[in-house]
Amino acid sequence: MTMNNTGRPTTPIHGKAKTENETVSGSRGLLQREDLIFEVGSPATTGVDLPAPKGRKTRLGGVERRTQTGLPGLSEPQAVRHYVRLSQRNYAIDLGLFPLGSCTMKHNPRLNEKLARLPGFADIHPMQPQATVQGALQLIDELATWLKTLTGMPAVAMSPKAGAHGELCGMMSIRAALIARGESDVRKRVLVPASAHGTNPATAIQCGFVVDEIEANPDGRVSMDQLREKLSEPSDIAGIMLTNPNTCGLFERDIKEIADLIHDAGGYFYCDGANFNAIVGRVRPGDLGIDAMHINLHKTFSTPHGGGGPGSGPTVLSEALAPFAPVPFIVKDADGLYHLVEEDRREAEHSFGRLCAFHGQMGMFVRAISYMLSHGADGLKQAAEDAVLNANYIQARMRSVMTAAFDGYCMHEALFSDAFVADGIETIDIAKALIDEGYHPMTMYFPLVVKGAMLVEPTETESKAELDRFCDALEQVARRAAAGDQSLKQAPYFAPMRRLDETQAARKPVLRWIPEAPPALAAE
Amino acid sequence: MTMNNTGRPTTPIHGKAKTENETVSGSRGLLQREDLIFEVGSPATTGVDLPAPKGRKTRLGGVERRTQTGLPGLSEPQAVRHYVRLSQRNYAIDLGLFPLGSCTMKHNPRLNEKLARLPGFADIHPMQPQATVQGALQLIDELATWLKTLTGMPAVAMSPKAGAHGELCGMMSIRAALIARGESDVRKRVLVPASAHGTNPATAIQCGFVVDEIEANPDGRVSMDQLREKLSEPSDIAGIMLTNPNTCGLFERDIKEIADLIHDAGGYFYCDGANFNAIVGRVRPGDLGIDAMHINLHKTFSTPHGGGGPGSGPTVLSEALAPFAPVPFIVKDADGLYHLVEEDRREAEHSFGRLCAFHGQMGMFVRAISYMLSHGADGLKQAAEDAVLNANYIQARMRSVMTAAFDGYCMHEALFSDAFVADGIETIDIAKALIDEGYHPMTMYFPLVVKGAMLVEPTETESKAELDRFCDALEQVARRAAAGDQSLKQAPYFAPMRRLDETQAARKPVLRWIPEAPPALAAE
Amino acid sequence: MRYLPLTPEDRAEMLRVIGAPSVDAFYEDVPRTARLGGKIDGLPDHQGELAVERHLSALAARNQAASAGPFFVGCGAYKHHVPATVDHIIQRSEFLTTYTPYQPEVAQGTLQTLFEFQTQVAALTAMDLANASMYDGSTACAEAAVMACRVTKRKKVVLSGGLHPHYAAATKTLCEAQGLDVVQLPAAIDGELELAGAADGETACVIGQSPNVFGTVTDLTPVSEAAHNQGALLVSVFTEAVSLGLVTPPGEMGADIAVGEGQSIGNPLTFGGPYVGLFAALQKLVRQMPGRLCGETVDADGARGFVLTLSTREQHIRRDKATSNICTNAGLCALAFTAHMTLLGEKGLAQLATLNHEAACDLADALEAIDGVEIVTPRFFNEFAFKTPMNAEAVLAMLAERGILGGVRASRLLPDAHMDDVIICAATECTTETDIAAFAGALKEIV
Amino acid sequence: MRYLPLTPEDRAEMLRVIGAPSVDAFYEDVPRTARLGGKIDGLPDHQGELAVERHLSALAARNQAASAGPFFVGCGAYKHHVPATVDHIIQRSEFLTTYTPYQPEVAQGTLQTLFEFQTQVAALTAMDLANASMYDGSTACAEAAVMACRVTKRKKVVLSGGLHPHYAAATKTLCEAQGLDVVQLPAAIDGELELAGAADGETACVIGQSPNVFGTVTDLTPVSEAAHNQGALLVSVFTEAVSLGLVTPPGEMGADIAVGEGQSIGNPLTFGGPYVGLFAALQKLVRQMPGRLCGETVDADGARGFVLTLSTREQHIRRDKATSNICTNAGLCALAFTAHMTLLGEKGLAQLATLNHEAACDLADALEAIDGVEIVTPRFFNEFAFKTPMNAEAVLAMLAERGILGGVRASRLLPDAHMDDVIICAATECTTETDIAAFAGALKEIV
Ligand SMILES: Cc1ncc(COP(=O)(O)O)c(C=O)c1O
Ligand SMILES: Cc1ncc(COP(=O)(O)O)c(C=O)c1O
Repeated sequence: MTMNNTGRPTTPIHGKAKTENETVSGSRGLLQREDLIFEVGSPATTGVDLPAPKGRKTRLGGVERRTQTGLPGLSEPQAVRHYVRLSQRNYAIDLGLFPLGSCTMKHNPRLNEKLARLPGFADIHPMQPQATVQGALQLIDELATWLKTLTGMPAVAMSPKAGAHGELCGMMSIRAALIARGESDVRKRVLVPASAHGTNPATAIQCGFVVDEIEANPDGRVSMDQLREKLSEPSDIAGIMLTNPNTCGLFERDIKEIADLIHDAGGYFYCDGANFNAIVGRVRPGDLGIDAMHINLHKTFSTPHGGGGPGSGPTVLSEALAPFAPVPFIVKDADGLYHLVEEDRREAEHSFGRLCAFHGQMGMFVRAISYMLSHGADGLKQAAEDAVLNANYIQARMRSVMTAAFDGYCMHEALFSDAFVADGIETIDIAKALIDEGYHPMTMYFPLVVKGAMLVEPTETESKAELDRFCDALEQVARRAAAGDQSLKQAPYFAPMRRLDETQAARKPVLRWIPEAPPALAAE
Repeated sequence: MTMNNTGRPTTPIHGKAKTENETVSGSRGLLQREDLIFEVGSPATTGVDLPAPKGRKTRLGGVERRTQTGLPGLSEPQAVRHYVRLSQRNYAIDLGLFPLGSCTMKHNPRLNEKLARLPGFADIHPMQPQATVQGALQLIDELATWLKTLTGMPAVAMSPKAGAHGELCGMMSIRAALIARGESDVRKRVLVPASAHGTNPATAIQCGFVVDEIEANPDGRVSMDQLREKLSEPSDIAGIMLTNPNTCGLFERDIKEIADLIHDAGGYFYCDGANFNAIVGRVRPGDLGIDAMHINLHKTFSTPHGGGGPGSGPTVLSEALAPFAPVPFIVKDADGLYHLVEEDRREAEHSFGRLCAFHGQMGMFVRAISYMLSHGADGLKQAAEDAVLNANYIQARMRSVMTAAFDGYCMHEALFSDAFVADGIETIDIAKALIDEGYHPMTMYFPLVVKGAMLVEPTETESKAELDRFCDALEQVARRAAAGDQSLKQAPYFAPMRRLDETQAARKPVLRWIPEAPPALAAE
Repeated sequence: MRYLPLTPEDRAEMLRVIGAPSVDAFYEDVPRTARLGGKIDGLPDHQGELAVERHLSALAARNQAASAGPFFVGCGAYKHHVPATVDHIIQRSEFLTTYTPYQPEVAQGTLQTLFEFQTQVAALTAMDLANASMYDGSTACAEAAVMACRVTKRKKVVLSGGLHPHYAAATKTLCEAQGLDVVQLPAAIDGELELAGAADGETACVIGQSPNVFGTVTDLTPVSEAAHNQGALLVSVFTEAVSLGLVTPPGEMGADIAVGEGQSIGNPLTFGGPYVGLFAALQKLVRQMPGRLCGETVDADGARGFVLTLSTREQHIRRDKATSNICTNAGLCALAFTAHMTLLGEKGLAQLATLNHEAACDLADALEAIDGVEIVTPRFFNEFAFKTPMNAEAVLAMLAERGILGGVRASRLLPDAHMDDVIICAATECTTETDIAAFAGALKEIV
Repeated sequence: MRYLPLTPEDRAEMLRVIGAPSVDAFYEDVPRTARLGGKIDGLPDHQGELAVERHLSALAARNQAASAGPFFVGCGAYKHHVPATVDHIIQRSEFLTTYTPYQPEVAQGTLQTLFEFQTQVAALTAMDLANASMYDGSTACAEAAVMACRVTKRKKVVLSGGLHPHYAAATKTLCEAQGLDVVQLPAAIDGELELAGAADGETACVIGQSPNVFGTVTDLTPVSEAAHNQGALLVSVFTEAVSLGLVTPPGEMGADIAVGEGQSIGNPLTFGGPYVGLFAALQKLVRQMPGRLCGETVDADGARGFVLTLSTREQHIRRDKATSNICTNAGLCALAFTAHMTLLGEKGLAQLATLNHEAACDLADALEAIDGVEIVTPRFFNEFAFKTPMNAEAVLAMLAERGILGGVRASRLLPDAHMDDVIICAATECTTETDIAAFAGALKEIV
């Protein structure tokens, strides 16, 4: 999820707190200094040993590289150190609670990593004869069955490469359905709540729709009055994009009515499933009137986030949208063999086409099915309940010191506003102070409907002891914020780096290494 | 190698430098607090899922466990965090230069880790039919060939599990040879230089010999005069245990004469091969008159040290000792198949017997042969030369600020004494100050023949840049030590922990966790 | 359940603190009729590691691994050797289990490697700068097309006849949804230069590929000149990143945007994903680029550090004004790419590229020697197309029966191109002389 | 060479700084006649990863992996499932590439896990305390014998007829070298209690095993009582650590020293090594224990920390007065053990042990049903011996031809025991009903 949605990058107070007793090496105890590879290595060396080329005449027809890359090659010992040293400057789930709201940063089982590396999965080519990859096709089919069963939806498109790509898949399907109805030119308006994740409006636009924003109620849910009003003249309605549980961490209690209203208006219901983790096994989106929903395997089903991906966003579709699903998809034949439908013709004549090359994020599929089989139907439900329980526990423990954005229980994440914070202190100061306490901050300034929002999602893989330790730390930071403790403004103090200057980075962008950056490379 | 050989454990100056601004969580930035598993988990929980037992009646005949272990089971997320957090409190080769003299802490290639995990190596049983493990037997035979070729020795015993175990193997062979000569009761005296590693005298004793210590010359080598003198009455001489290159990092230039003298005296020459890395490809121990030598695969041939093992100590033997080699060993039959000789009879009638169960450290063998094949004859020689070059570079750069123990070039490690250090400052203070600079200290107080010894072994896998960075830091620490900078006495300041109290640990040993340690469990 | 730390006692105590009777209370907003009682049926209960491992290992065993025999399949994904070090690095907890680096003070590991990645991609493509990765090559291509339309404020995109058909399809999908016109030139083995004539005053960009899907390498300089004369951009595509070590890179051919697939460097085949999309452009286009950008800055102590920057292009700040809807990208695959590239360096990559080319040349020699077989790719790097006297699908099936994976039939990618007798095959540093001999021998028998 | 960072320029510059003409100068002390010119011959030059991987993979492919088919081999090493987490942990750079924790300020990771390991081993064996590991079970057994002699100042060691023959051999080797007398009782499937009668006034210790090499479990209490009456110690041995979850542990039988093999928990078979020796003893014997000990203390700030302690027992301090010559032990295997044990906990271990026992019982039922086959182990945990009407070696060979690894013939371990018709076989949680059926079916055909 997103940081500092106000679009106001941080500028630290400079030079105020220079760490004293510097070392000669630039390292400090176990924290190792590590420069850029361009400063460590040279283009003349390499960290691989390859047989010498034979020097036979080429068949390149002269289409050869003329310039040098100048890229350094580090010996293996240097390369290993480079990355191991840098890795220790990262926070990670394996180090502690990672309460980024809307990101579902849960434990990533190593069994899944191991299985994804079996040669039978990692070393097969997407275009080799289908008879030689029947196991892979079966695995995708099994995963699809799990997803359809858990969501209660009849169809699923497996190729989307992340959540936002799944949104694209869903909205493209809606577009195709509207085309089939001959209404695509008129039905261009998509309703998107103000609380929606940035990818929702962005996706609508990518698919050629126009975005019409709906406000939230004081209780953090869609304003039904406004919704009815916006649907009063429905002829141009393409549909709605709604997150449920929503980005305030609340279940849209009127969701069925919303679905009915949208359908009556001739539109379709896209549900952003990023928060599916809260309800797995407790309710099926298919029972709520949803037409399309993406599932972030890298959230709900624990495929590692990897510092920014890869993800995987299979998208379930209703009967109404299923015919328009993208290619490829897998069909099981009478003889029990599987085959891929790769072209939008015949079996896929209504398909809106292809979203990307090949068949989706196989590596993530293996991890996700391994996670599902390990949990089973019982474990997945328990996981959802524990995720919600953990969030409510944090909300309950923090209520007295922080301002809960809304009354009542939350789902998988607890949302707070900065109302309790003294003037001059901001949400970001609380975030940076948490870093000193050994925690990754929660999601800040999102959702936009709450001022100075702090969205805390612990997930189910935290023990009570870890939750208490986190709450104790957060509580004390919150008290300091309420008291206007100015030392917060310079936090963090104990991280590998002090607060970074995002304003300068954006003003004169330096986006690649150059011996010394000529002004030419700073964007105008 | 060994620390603080003076046997005088460190006692820190207590409470002098309490780190201020504590956190609530006990973590500091990325450095996570982590308690003992017994404080984190409970015996009622487990981090594994196993099928439920059928509850069938047992065939244990009542020989059942009556007491509880009380051992906690951590859920997988808790367990992963426990170890990942703790790991970040370790220094490692992958983080930086690890100059422990006599330990040869070189880069551990990940290729070797990968290959050692192939099911064909990691998932085979030592007692399954030999027809089903021909590849494993061939690998051991290939490794043996490399070792024999590199050392110029006719035989090698593969089963020793570490260097000291290899010493046991060599000295047992010598003992067996003496028995065969009917002289084992008289020939009990083994000459061991004062500079020898502790395992040498300890091994001699373990094999029922008596240790007779020889001094070193002022130039750091065996005193030939004293050697001759000790051999003047040779009837009780069993042999000599000599390290070469020796623990002062010097080549014993009289080694051939030493060998001749020992042999003339009717004894055998055991060479401690821990420092073989310095001479691989430049000289073969077999050409120096050596009868037995262990090779630390976990030093010279890069199998990871793993925080204290496992190691592997194959021991090469001369013609004179070969017949007495331990079982098992591998024989290649006419038909090209391999078989194991497991009993000390027939083919092995003179064998001194068995050192341990099964066939040696297969996991280390795979890593070592992978390392050898990767380097090849050319690379191994280059590695030895670079190791020696790196050590001499450090010696040259430090000469002006530290006291080199001896004149002239060194081999793979540079030895310094504490002569340059101001009164009140000790070798250990220099060591701890290096920790603040981001380095693991060198070997301290060893070898014993040099006062306040500091033994620095960089190995060949360090770049010049890393060496310079280390020398810059060491130089400045050395200057502070020479100037008597008292702040050194409280170092380290930046490590995960301040200086630890070894005296208290030894005075009232607490060797296991107990809810609160009853005095009963502190050793009298 | 081994992944769930809460004990029954914990749950009870927590409910007490919350003041909730049971977890059901948290689900009261769920419409009654939609609440599920009990477990979802049709799905098994939880299983231990051993059971899960057995099931998935059995599925894996039903696939033929590339390393298991002679292997020549390419067309956008390539079998290369990845140093063991790379996999060790990407499995580091601190890289594997962290999020997009939104909090730079505790994400310098990810950020510095991204900065190095961007620099490597820019240098390899000979472009000014690159972003922090896209999903894969095909989606990068689609994003490049719509970006070109934003930049030029035009609506027409022209695709060469040698552009990977999946890339073309993904581009069409996105463009058409945005009301942009896509012109697809007819499939052609050596037709990239036809793009030169295809650009007109309405054209936002022409998209050419080298090496193209048939393996043909082409100097696109004439195309960029023609395009630029019309005020259009050249988007230069590659699917085999290793080729950049030997073949003329986009920046040397006047490309305005270079996109490609990075799988070949650092990443396994994995049946098509996850891969890593490379996206590079000219400096002047930076504010129209999609995806994340990592930039250099300083911290409060004045120390050099890195942050995500120019995010006013992105969905999380600009929402419906964003340049793209991408959020999660291909972080860990980008790390694998940069780690492998850091080991290779210029020297290693050049050598690797040469080995690939020589293997392909040896393969071509061996296949050419078979009568009836004709190499139809005029200039190539490590991949080329050849004609067989028989139907390609049948040939590949017979090869597969012999344990040889002989390539991709053109008809699978281009059903309408009437190329039923064309096979596209690739060779890499993993291809041995024995593999080549086996392929040629078997093919000889078959045709 | 990829592992060597120095460039030719570096080497030249460094020689200049040193003031040496060439590296040859450093080798001047080597006797002229022994100096090698050029490379050592008979050995190949360096190779790339791919080549090395191909060679070793080919060797690996010539071994039959335990997981590849029905597998029942035991006798001191056991096929168990190790959670993937364990391997991830031991591959952490900070654990894998560090040394023995001599500098505690930067080794708390290793030290705290050792402290936890020692506590786990003590609790599992029901002894007061344990050391930080030995090479393996057999060397731990040998060290226990000589330690008992030091403690009692006696010279006689008695070995049971059920002690693993490799353990017995290793113990004899070490004892005899030190002039100690070893009495080996005749091989016996159910003879552990005969140790009771074997202890006399000269006896330093009696060494018994449960489960023993034939799988027989025995309550050694009568043995410890008899030994103690004679002033001798009981050394209680086990080779299957998982049995400690179900079978009477050494501490409950009056053992003074408990030694065993820890491979079963956390460590793969790896053809016999590296494994991890477990060594536990009574508190009063601590100063006579071999090997490293980790103890709790505080740092200068008063914070709890851990250090290696009581090192005055060890070779690096006491040299020829040391209790043992061991230096490097089995650190990483001990880490694997403690990590796996931390996942299991008491609950998981008990369940695992029960599954092992039940699998063995099922196997026994299936084999007993075959006429001519007789189970000769009276009481067992997960391993037992059975008689076949044919020569055991032949039977095992025929089973192997059918892809079944059926166990170990007693005659391989005890050539003189006239047990040519005895096979020792084990079952674990990895043994499936199909495996058992396959074994029984094949055996039925054979005999
Ligand atoms: C609510 C919501 N919707 C959509 C997304 C986009 O998913 P992805 O990052 O996988 O594209 C996210 C992820 O941050 C999200 O939190
Ligand atoms: C000189 C010397 N000899 C022997 C040994 C013992 O080797 P190991 O620790 O493998 O038993 C060492 C290891 O530290 C050593 O440095």
